[in-house]
Amino acid sequence: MRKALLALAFCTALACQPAYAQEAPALPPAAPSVAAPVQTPADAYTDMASTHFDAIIRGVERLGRSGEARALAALQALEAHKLLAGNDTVYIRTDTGLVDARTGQNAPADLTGLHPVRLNNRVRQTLASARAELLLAQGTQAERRDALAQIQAHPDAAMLPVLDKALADPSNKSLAGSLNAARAAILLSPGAQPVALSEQLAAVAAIKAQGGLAAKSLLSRAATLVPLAPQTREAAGKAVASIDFRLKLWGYGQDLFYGVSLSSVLLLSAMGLAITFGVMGVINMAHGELMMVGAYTTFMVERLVAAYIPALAPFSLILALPVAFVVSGGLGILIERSVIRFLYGRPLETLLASWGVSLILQQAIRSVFGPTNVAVTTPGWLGGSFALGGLEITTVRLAIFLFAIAVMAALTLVLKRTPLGLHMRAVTQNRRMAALMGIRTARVDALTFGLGSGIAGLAGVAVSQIDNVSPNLGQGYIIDSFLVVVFGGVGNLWGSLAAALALGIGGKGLEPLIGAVSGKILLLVLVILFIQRHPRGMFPMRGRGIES
Amino acid sequence: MSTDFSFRSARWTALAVVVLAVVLAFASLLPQSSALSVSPFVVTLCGKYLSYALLALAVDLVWGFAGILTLGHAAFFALGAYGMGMYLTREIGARGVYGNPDLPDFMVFLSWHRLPWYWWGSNHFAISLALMLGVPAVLAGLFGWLAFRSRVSGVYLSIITQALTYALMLAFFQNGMGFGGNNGLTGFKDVLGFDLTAPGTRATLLALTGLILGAVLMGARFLMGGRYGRLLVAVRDTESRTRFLAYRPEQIKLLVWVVSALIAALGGALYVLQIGIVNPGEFAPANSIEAVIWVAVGGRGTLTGAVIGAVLVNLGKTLFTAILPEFWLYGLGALFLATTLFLPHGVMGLLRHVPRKREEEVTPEITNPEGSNA
Amino acid sequence: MTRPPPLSRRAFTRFTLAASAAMLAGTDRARAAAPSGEPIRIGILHSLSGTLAISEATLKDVMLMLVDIQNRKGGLLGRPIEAVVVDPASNWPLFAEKARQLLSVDKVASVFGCWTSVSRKSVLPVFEELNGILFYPVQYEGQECSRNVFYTGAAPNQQAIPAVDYLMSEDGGGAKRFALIGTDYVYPRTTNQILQAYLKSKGVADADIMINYTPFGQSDWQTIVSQVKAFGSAGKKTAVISTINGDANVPFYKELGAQGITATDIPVMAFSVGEEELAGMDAKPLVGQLAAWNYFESIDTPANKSFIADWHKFTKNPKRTTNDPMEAHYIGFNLWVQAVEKAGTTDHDKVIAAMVGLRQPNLTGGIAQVLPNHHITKPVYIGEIQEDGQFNVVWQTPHEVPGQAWSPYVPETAHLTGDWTAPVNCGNYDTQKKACLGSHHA
Amino acid sequence: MTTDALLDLRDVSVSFDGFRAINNLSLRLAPGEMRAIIGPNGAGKTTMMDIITGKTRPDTGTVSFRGHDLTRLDEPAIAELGIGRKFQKPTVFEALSVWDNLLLALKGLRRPHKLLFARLSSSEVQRIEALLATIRLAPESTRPAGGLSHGQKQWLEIGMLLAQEPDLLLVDEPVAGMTDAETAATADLLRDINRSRSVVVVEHDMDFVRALDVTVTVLHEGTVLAEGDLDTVSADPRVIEVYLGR
Repeated sequence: MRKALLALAFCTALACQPAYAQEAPALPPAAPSVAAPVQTPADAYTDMASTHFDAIIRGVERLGRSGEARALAALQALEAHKLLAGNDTVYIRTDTGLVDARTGQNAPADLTGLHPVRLNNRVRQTLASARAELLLAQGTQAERRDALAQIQAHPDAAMLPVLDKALADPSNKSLAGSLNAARAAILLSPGAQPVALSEQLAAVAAIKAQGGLAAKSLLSRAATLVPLAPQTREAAGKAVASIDFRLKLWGYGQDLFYGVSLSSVLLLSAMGLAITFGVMGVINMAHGELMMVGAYTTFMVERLVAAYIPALAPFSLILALPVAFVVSGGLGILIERSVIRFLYGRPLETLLASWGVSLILQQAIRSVFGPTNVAVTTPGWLGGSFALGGLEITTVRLAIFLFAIAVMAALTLVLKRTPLGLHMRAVTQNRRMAALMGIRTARVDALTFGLGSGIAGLAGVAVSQIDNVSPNLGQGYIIDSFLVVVFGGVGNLWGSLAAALALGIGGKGLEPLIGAVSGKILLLVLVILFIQRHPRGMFPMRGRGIES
Repeated sequence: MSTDFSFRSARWTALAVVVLAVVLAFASLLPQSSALSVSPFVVTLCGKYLSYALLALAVDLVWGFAGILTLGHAAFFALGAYGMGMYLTREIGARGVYGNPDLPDFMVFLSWHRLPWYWWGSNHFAISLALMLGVPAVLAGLFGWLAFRSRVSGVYLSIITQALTYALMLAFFQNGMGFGGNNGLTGFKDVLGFDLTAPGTRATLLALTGLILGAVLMGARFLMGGRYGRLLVAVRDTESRTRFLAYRPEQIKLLVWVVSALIAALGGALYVLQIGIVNPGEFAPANSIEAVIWVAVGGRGTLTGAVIGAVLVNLGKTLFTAILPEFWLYGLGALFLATTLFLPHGVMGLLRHVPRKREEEVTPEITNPEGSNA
Repeated sequence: MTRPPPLSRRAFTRFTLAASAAMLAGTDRARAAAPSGEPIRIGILHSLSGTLAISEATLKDVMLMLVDIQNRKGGLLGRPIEAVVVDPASNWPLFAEKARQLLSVDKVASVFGCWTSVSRKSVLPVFEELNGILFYPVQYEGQECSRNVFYTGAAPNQQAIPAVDYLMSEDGGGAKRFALIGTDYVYPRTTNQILQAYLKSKGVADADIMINYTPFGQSDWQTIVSQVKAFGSAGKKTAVISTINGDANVPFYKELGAQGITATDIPVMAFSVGEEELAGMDAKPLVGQLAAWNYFESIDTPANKSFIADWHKFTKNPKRTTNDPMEAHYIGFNLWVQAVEKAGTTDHDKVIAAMVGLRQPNLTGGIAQVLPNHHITKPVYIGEIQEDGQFNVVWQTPHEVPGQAWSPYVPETAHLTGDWTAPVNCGNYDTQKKACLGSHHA
Repeated sequence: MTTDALLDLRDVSVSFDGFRAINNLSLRLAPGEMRAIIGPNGAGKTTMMDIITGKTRPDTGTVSFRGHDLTRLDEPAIAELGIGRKFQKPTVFEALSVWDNLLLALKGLRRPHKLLFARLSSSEVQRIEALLATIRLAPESTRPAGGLSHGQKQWLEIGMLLAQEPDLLLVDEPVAGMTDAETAATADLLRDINRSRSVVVVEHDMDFVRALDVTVTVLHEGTVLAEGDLDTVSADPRVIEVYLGR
């Protein structure tokens, strides 16, 4: 809170207040602006104690230049929000107390009058560069490599001597490639002293060889930088075109990945429906809400794990899977026993009744958890992305794709290899005969519905990682899921898979061409037309009993 | 399930609707101090219920008689509403916020300079009327022809009707479509030169809606009570059998489908006149599903039931959302469950137990006035 | 008008209040100061169900709290204030219907409500017809100036334009390229149109502006985020200005995180993401992303502190966040109270006339003054998202910014002003033609 | 080709998922003829009717009726040509009254827009009343057809068949579930009908077939096994083998 108070009191003396006073008479100023006194500070640490971003940045830069080990400690503390300012100096907060960052001495643990050093994006940027500069000299091999990546991503002409020094250092032999790349990036950046043409061209070639968006960005800028030689600019322009071409080719692969990942989500959300609708003929409009329940279960599990077994927190998502399956499945069995079983053979009535169930579930969640979203965290091991050639694979999407495949495989196994699956198929094909053979059809119905609902719960866990967890979650998936099942052919898991792929890849393929909305509309129209030509979907189930 | 084709209740319902609408309309014109005065709020509400009743009737024709569970009828309702809305928007003329006589406000502030071609004719009431009924009818015709011809039925049909209205909703949400995007069309001033906010106009519109509903109800009774209605039931229950009697069920269903779309569009047009706003939310699949439950609550295949259901459920919604807002969805959900589980024939099913005895005496069609026509 | 309401209706409204209060707190709250006399009714028109409940339900609660506080202070004109809560259920026509009910059946003195532009647009004709008063607490696209509405949220010049100024400043990263990403509805469309004109006036080329619209509830952002990334690789500092609405924000930010875009690479400035929305997200990957508002919960002033404390006490939940539209209601309600006291009556015409020029201190400092165009003056803050889901204010306008109803950056409205004081008395006065356009006369 | 046959099936084959339901079947029916078809279960009797009425399309072979190629026509078109069908399981409109069932079956209006405003004519009333008398359901005319007994439904369906006034009647197991008296009456009725129309009867009940006293075709595994009068056919050792098993 103190931080915020200072934030308020602080007022940048930025000269941008032109357009705000047009309609109304002049008004008295807001909070009195405390103009920070512009004084020549004694050193970097005093700078950082300022409330002025300009001063803080200056301080950070100075620390980076200093090359001191203590400076690195201070910067790392700043990054971790552990740097406090006051009395014209900064302190590092440790577990035991305060350490004066300038001296490294323990300081009296009196927190009054101290405030965390302010951060904004500009400070963070400078901080990253300064840290890289220090690490390049002091860090381990891995740290140095990261530092070079950082320097290359944000090339700064002032860094050139540091790099040259590092290049001369024999311990950096293995980093020569990264060092040269970073150096090349700096040579092509604004503010760099022009070097010999051949060196410039070599830099362009080095960056071009790296490819990718970052290289493109760097070269695009170089192509317009006047201090560079005209030949260099021309080469940079050509390099951009060449990278663009490669990016475009990879772009198709990328779209395919997006399509497949969207398909996985569609498949996950449709698979449970393929069971309840495809196998049992129940039009379960509450399917989306069962997904929602799965997602809320994830939220609850995460909360509980964080509260009682914090050590397992990164794996709460995995713990949530069986729990969500059981909760949604159990709820499904409850719905089947209390509502659906009275409506067998009347699919359209199940539609209306389950719609009623969905409304009640939505409102129940709203009553219990409130109408707003709840926050489900993405564990660290699922965050971020990695490059695969020119493709950028986001980990969470890849995980959902694999998960969808796993669920599909497991479901196929259950249907084909277990007694439940056998009974399910028997009941689907001839209920009376199955009953006569001693299969407890009522139990099979309940379990089948529970299985479909449990899969919805699993889909909910997956969806919680990429989408809102809110009472409206289910509504966003129900129409698409039904389309997948109907488009693919009712009662056919492989059909659902094909339909999910067609809709997902089709949608993502159309999106760059005609936009997301038009793409979706076009797909819907195509599906409508397709179903009118093939009323039973892509892979219709054949047999005598199926005909109405 | 046997169907009573005399629809005696429909006559009384039609009469009741007309009388009620006209009486309310007159009462709303009484001075506020009068004990019998009806507030404009009630007039608008009633107008809304009756417009919804038209939608319900449209759903009942296809669901109750032809067995097509439509989850997309709100699309036709909304298209009719948009047709009327476009006309009303043009009627605003230069009285909009920007004073632009040619372009609706929403086009002005999105810096459009010309009216899109599909707004052509929307400034003439007659052309608009033709469009607001014609467009939904043509769409229904096209959709129905494709669907029924290839014998799409049951759940499959339900799902694609839902996809249809969903696609339309997405399309109308786009600002680029030129229908006002998410905001839709609103801020109407008058219709055919009559001020929409004037009590007289409101009263007239309510009475008109009542009359139209009554007329449509009687028309539906005439059609469904005759041979066509019986044939629809035959198609609904045993479609394949009718083919061997040389009927073409796809044509028979297509006809009722288009008629039903027309009725829904009519309801939409009257709705906009009284509610004063139309936006893409009207296409929402949930709306269509709600319309189905109105019919289910009233009793499907009874005509009267559709009207009763629409009015009852919406009255309930009005009261509930005012008294116990948090519980409205529970109530609506429970209504869906209770109706499907315990009231398969709806309110009309409950009522029908009473005059059971008299029913036996009626010999359908032989004693019908139709028979004596010959 | 002076006819006493029938008993049933009074019972009905009292039931309404009791029911909603009871539902909120579990107990029937007794009015402490017990002002006596015929209660003054106000309407609360916020969705409690449907897709918008996510944002609006909170505003209903804050209004109930404000009414409660005012009643404890002795009510208004010596009479208690009674809140009539209705649920328009996120359904636009229902907004109009409920507005009509509040005005013509419950005869409320004023209405606090609406969220999206379309909900306001749908009730506008009702308020103008029945001469009601609406306090609209949400930032919006402007281009409207009704006599019957007081716009206590931000107009585009009180949020969007300062936000762009910040992004172009050195602290903001000196952005030269802008991706305007929004949900396809009128607020983003209009805001982006204004911003586009503004950016061009600042020398930004067409090629450096990317505009993209997505439908409501967009959940798959892979393609668009990758497009933004590609757009950002042209060698110029790139920023995203997001007018993405509601639910679509969560998957958008999750995708940003998944594709590794951080605030230092491509900052995202959002106009619809506040504390309430952040409470439903994992904020860690979002640190440093920006939002522009006229209020942040983290701003430490005595008034804000006590407001937050009241809120926690009222909701019995020490974690409930406060946000910008809540402050707007706080300001609007207090301005209305002042106006009624000044006018000595709840008569709509007199209260509307009394409103202009009233001043109410903001929770975060400074003064909100009602302008002749029925907008108010507001300070503008830029906040960076912190790990705890709160905002760290990194920039603020030196003065309060007066709200502009009509944007000077849109050619069609550049010459329009709104002034509901004599002698102009017109919401859309054309300064070139020296005439009031359309039919929005008093 | 021969034009004297009313119905002519030549080398018709159809298979479902590899199962040959009809295998090179040829069958000719002279105008005014009544033919009885017998055969064990799965012999292809019902499939043959499906082919004639357009429900199933043959894979190969030709089907002609009065020179019209039936394989190109759908069910309503074939029905309009004058082929009526009674199903094995009596199929009537259960929600409608007996009267309404007959009304819908009456030859005449079929176009939907004409049906919309169709009024009952006095000639239609007479025809329905005559039919009711024929099928002995006059007292039941206002009852929903769903409430009739099995035998009554059979009769109603025959009545509906007659109402269509077809030239050829395909009658699938008309006496299943009937009492002996009813069976005899049905046989009389069919013989009566045969005076003006051609009839194909599929039946298991040998007494009934004997009572009809017409040419019998024996189907087995989708092909004609034997043809002739009942006594000749039942003496055929192949038929005996098929019926009694090996």
